[in-house]
Amino acid sequence: MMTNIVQFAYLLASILFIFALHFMNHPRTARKGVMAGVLGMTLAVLATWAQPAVIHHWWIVFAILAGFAVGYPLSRVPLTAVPQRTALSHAFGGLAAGLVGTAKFYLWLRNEPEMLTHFRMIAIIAEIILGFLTLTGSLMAAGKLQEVKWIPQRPVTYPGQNIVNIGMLVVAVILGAMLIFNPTGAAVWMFPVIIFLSLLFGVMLVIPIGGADMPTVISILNSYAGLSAVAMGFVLDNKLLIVAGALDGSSGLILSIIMCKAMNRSFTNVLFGAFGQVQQAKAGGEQKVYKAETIEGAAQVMEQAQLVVIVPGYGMAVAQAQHRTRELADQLHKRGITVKYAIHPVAGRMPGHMNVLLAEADVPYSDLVEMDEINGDMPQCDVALVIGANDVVNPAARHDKTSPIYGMPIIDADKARTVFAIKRSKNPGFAGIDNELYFADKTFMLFGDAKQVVGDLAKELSGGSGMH
Amino acid sequence: MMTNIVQFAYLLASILFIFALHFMNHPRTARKGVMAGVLGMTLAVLATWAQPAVIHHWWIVFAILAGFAVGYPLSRVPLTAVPQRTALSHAFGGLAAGLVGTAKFYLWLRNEPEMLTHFRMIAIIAEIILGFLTLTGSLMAAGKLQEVKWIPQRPVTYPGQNIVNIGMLVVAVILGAMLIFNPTGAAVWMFPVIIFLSLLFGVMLVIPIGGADMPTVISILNSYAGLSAVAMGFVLDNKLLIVAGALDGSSGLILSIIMCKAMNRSFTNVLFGAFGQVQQAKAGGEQKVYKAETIEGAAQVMEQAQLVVIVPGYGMAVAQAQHRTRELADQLHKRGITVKYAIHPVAGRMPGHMNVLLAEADVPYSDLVEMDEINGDMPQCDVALVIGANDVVNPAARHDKTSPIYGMPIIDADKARTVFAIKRSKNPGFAGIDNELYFADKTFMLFGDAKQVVGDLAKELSGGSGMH
Amino acid sequence: MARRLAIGLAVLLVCLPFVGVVTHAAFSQTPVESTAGTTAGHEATKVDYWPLLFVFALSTFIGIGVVARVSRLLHTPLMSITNAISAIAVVGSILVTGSDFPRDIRILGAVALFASMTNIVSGFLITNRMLKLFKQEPKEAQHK
Amino acid sequence: MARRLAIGLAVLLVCLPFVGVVTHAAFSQTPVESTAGTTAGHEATKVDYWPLLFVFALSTFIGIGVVARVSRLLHTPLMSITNAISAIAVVGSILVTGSDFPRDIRILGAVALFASMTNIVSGFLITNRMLKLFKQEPKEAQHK
Ligand SMILES: NC(=O)c1ccc[n+]([C@@H]2O[C@H](COP(=O)([O-])OP(=O)(O)OC[C@H]3O[C@@H](n4cnc5c(N)ncnc54)[C@H](OP(=O)(O)O)[C@@H]3O)[C@@H](O)[C@H]2O)c1
Ligand SMILES: NC(=O)c1ccc[n+]([C@@H]2O[C@H](COP(=O)([O-])OP(=O)(O)OC[C@H]3O[C@@H](n4cnc5c(N)ncnc54)[C@H](OP(=O)(O)O)[C@@H]3O)[C@@H](O)[C@H]2O)c1
Repeated sequence: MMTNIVQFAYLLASILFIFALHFMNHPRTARKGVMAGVLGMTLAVLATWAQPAVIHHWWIVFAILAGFAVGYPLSRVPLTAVPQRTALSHAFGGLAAGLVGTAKFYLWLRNEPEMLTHFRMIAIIAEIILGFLTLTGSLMAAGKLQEVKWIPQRPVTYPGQNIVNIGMLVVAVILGAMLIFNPTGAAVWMFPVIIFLSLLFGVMLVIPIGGADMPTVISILNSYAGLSAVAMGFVLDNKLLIVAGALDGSSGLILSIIMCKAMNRSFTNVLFGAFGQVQQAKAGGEQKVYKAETIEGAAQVMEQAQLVVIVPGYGMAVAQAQHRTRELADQLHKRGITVKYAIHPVAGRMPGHMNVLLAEADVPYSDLVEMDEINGDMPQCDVALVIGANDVVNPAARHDKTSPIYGMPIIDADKARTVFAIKRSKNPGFAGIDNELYFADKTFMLFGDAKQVVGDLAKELSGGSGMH
Repeated sequence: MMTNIVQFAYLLASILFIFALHFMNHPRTARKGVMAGVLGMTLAVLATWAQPAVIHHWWIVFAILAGFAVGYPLSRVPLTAVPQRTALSHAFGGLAAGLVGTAKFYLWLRNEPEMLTHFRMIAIIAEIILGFLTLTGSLMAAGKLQEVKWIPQRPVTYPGQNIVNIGMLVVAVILGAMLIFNPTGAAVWMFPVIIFLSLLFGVMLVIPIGGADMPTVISILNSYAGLSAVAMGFVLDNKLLIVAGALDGSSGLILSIIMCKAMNRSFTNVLFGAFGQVQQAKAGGEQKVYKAETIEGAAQVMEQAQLVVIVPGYGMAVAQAQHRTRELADQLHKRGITVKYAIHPVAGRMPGHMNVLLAEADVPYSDLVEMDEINGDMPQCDVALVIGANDVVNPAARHDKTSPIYGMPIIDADKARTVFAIKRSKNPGFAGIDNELYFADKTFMLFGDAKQVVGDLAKELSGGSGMH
Repeated sequence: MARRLAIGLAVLLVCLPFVGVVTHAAFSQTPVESTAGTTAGHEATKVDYWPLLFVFALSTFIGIGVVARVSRLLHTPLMSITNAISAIAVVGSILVTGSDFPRDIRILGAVALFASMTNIVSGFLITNRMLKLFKQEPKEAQHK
Repeated sequence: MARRLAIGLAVLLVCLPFVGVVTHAAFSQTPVESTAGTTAGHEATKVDYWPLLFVFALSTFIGIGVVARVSRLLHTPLMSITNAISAIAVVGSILVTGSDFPRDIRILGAVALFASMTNIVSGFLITNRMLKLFKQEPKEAQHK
């Protein structure tokens, strides 16, 4: 009876989770998706809790309250910190999976070793390896995104690195394999070793990867977290865990594929490419000259325009300039100028990053145009205003075979009649390469912090009456 | 060991079936789909056959050979007979499911009655009811589509029909319910009764439905056949059966929904609407006059056209006029006239009917335009050539609230500058209603068999040099 | 709306078995024990039907998702290929026909096997035959 | 291509457990007997893992199908909602924390439960918060 009700609840929960993701296919229905997810999760928790086997209710209550206590603040972080938060919660996910796996293993080892069948052992090993490497890997990723002092942004590499890393994983897996075939024997000491190796591997895997590749890493870790949930499902013979885990796993996989496509790079290159080291060769190209422009000058040109395309990038996120950008657009609208936002799939530091920021600034999502669509209109575009974007508008991607970003689809800002580019310095973007767009005849630089510069532009257009 | 290999094969087969349907999303990949399907089916058969429990190999060999012997000819039927063939094979499918269910029931009843758990009984009852009603229902459908003498095309209705039909099903289900709770008791006699009722219900369900509604009925029966396979899966605890059955079930469901939408009718109306009875009221509308036109005249008008849209319908299928139609189009092409084919989702007698026929006549599928697309161009269309289509071009659907097809989206042939309509007589289409399009000023009738008329047109255009 | 009611009833009745399975499942007093049951050969008395219900639910979702994206051009071939696929009943038929069961049972099985085999053969062959017909002119082929 | 090789290896190694499950499954000598196993409470020694593998395969298909159709606009919220959903590990955690197990085991469970709960709460809340931001101007609203 009980079993059946529980199973029934789990079935419903699985279906609700599927709908949760399904509803995300349009902003209009997306919030229904959250409802479905919450409902499913509540069902799952209650059904599990209701099982007769569960008797220590206080423990559960306290753990849950603690979860709320930490979870709520984590949900209030500024939107610019969303990437870090996501990484952090993958770490939590990995931790949970790893711990449950460990607990189950020792529990069975002590009380009912006959439970440790080959199948369950395989599942447990998978669960802990994936779980713990996700834990440390995600923590590193979060650190790099948060730009914590003692975690280097730029890739840290040393000769034979890949060999060492792979080596570690190999050892872990071999030990695991040995454990599988006699879990209860003398080899039990291997279990903690495997855990340790997985933790270490997580760190080592992420260290050599540049800060701006973190989004890809995060989604890969996302699918690992999913897979570890699946493994837990195998361990506990629980179908709901398998369904939810698989959904999570595939979503992480697909997002990372989308990103790699948008950067025209392979998983290999992301994971082992040590991408984003400062290119020494290029650093010496200082003969090229930037043409700076004044706020007034830029404002005048814009007033004359009919179509202005704003190309936001990571810089807008860093500077939190999205609201000022919206104000600027309003000023232009007032003058009957059409303003569109060109959104590159990997602009910023996570997929959809720009969309969320601009949505926060009340830009209607119908004005957010995807790269492929907008590129068609760029030739008709009078002014392209590049706000803290760099790699995603670097024409080198189109023709310079030697460039590390060669082949990455870009927004054709260089096709516009005039280009204004806002950045603070002459430093390169995350790819660590110069951007010839900035040296083009039609391009004029507006040096300074994006928020400041955009604000001034808006003010200038509103005839000095804009707030700041 | 064996079990595991078998299960593994079943898993692969399930995945292959999913891909089989997935590949159907584009003509380019579709044939891969067939390959996947065949592969999956072969795997399933071999894996099952390989099981130690299977010992009477000759029986299997003979049955399979017999299957080939009948199946092969069935796959060579002319494409116009495809609807019947589909219906027929649903009948086979239902039969198989029903028989296996019956066999399992009696087997367990005799040898291991403890196997007849509530769960399995529910599944068995579902399997036989669905299986056997699919059998007779599909046979009736096939008969109506084949226009067999002694099966009335037009709906056969009598007062209280629906009540009687539903009644029968209710009784069957009630008996089933009773059996479920003591399968082995005195009530065993009910089992054959349930079979009988299901068979009867199948017939009764289809009798009151008009010939041209058969496609919808077929797809509904299609999903029943799928569901009965699912039920069999529950009985045999076989996941592959469940997956394949579910795929089949959902496909049938979706197709019938698409059709009902395209006819703007509800399942209710299709199943119980006794649609397509000759409307006495309208029959008296003889004052309206048809304007007939000669082949020569029509040919001349067409020569002047720039855009000719051909609207094929059931008539083209009946007359097998697709090849002549293609010839006609070729003649027009020669003169630099653009020819498009306007395909209504429910033109003909099954979904996609026209596409297959025209593809058979080597019309590239890029010329087959869906209703919604083509309607935009109709105003620019000089000549709309309606070949044996009627309801799907009946403007009444747009404005005449009283018309049985009111609200059904149609191809706006009446928006073209000139309309030529080919049909044999003044008889109505399947909906049994007059078509005001034929009486419009811009419309000229070309009476005669479609094949004949179209052929003559082609010949006329080719300057009498066309083959026939 | 007498009709609506009628159809409603009909649909409900057809789904009933499945509703039945679930509700029964959810409220049966009998604790569920399960079984390998994976070969029809040796089945224990009880089967843990929950995995089966999961599989059913999930594959229905897949089916709907996949079929909804099938090209309109190919709805006729779609019908015939699902036709062939639903002949998967062949699995059950083989087990009934081939196992060491009383003759009369096996005859039922043989007929079922014959019927399903017919569907498999004709279903796949005719689908393939129809699909062969769909061509695309070279020029179109480029800008695809 | 030393790198290709490296990654190939890495991927393989990560998938290995799953490969392992299947191959082991396919070739283990032990006849499979199964179990209710549906409550972690009383599990029999052996579990019939095939249903689980089916469920895994099917839901992966669903996942890929569904996620591939998520609007590009919403990729950030997507990440955070899958985040919350993957916190389903909460189920396992509750069972470990709440059951009558030795204290040390249950402490592990409690930590896991805390971690998953954090994800659930923050994941759903922040997703909702982000989605609230996406607005559509009335004029656009019409021709949608
Ligand atoms: N979004 C994703 O999912 C994702 C995933 C993986 C990788 N990536 C990578 O991330 C990069 C994103 O490209 P992107 O063009 O958006 O960013 P970017 O290439 O990293 O360039 C950011 C630019 O913004 C400027 N900037 C930084 N802070 C600023 C501030 N406060 N005010 C004004 N300007 C500021 C920087 O120049 P200054 O320092 O001179 O100001 C820099 O040129 C791509 O290379 C992409 O491959 C993204
Ligand atoms: N396709 C589907 O999946 C599907 C499903 C359910 C229902 N239906 C229904 O089927 C109907 C299909 O519409 P439709 O316009 O294609 O067909 P229709 O409305 O049935 O009309 C067919 C027309 O073709 C003419 N015709 C018949 N044989 C002919 C021949 N040998 N030569 C020339 N003309 C011939 C008939 O007139 P004469 O007798 O005077 O020649 C008739 O007017 C729709 O009402 C639709 O709702 C279709």
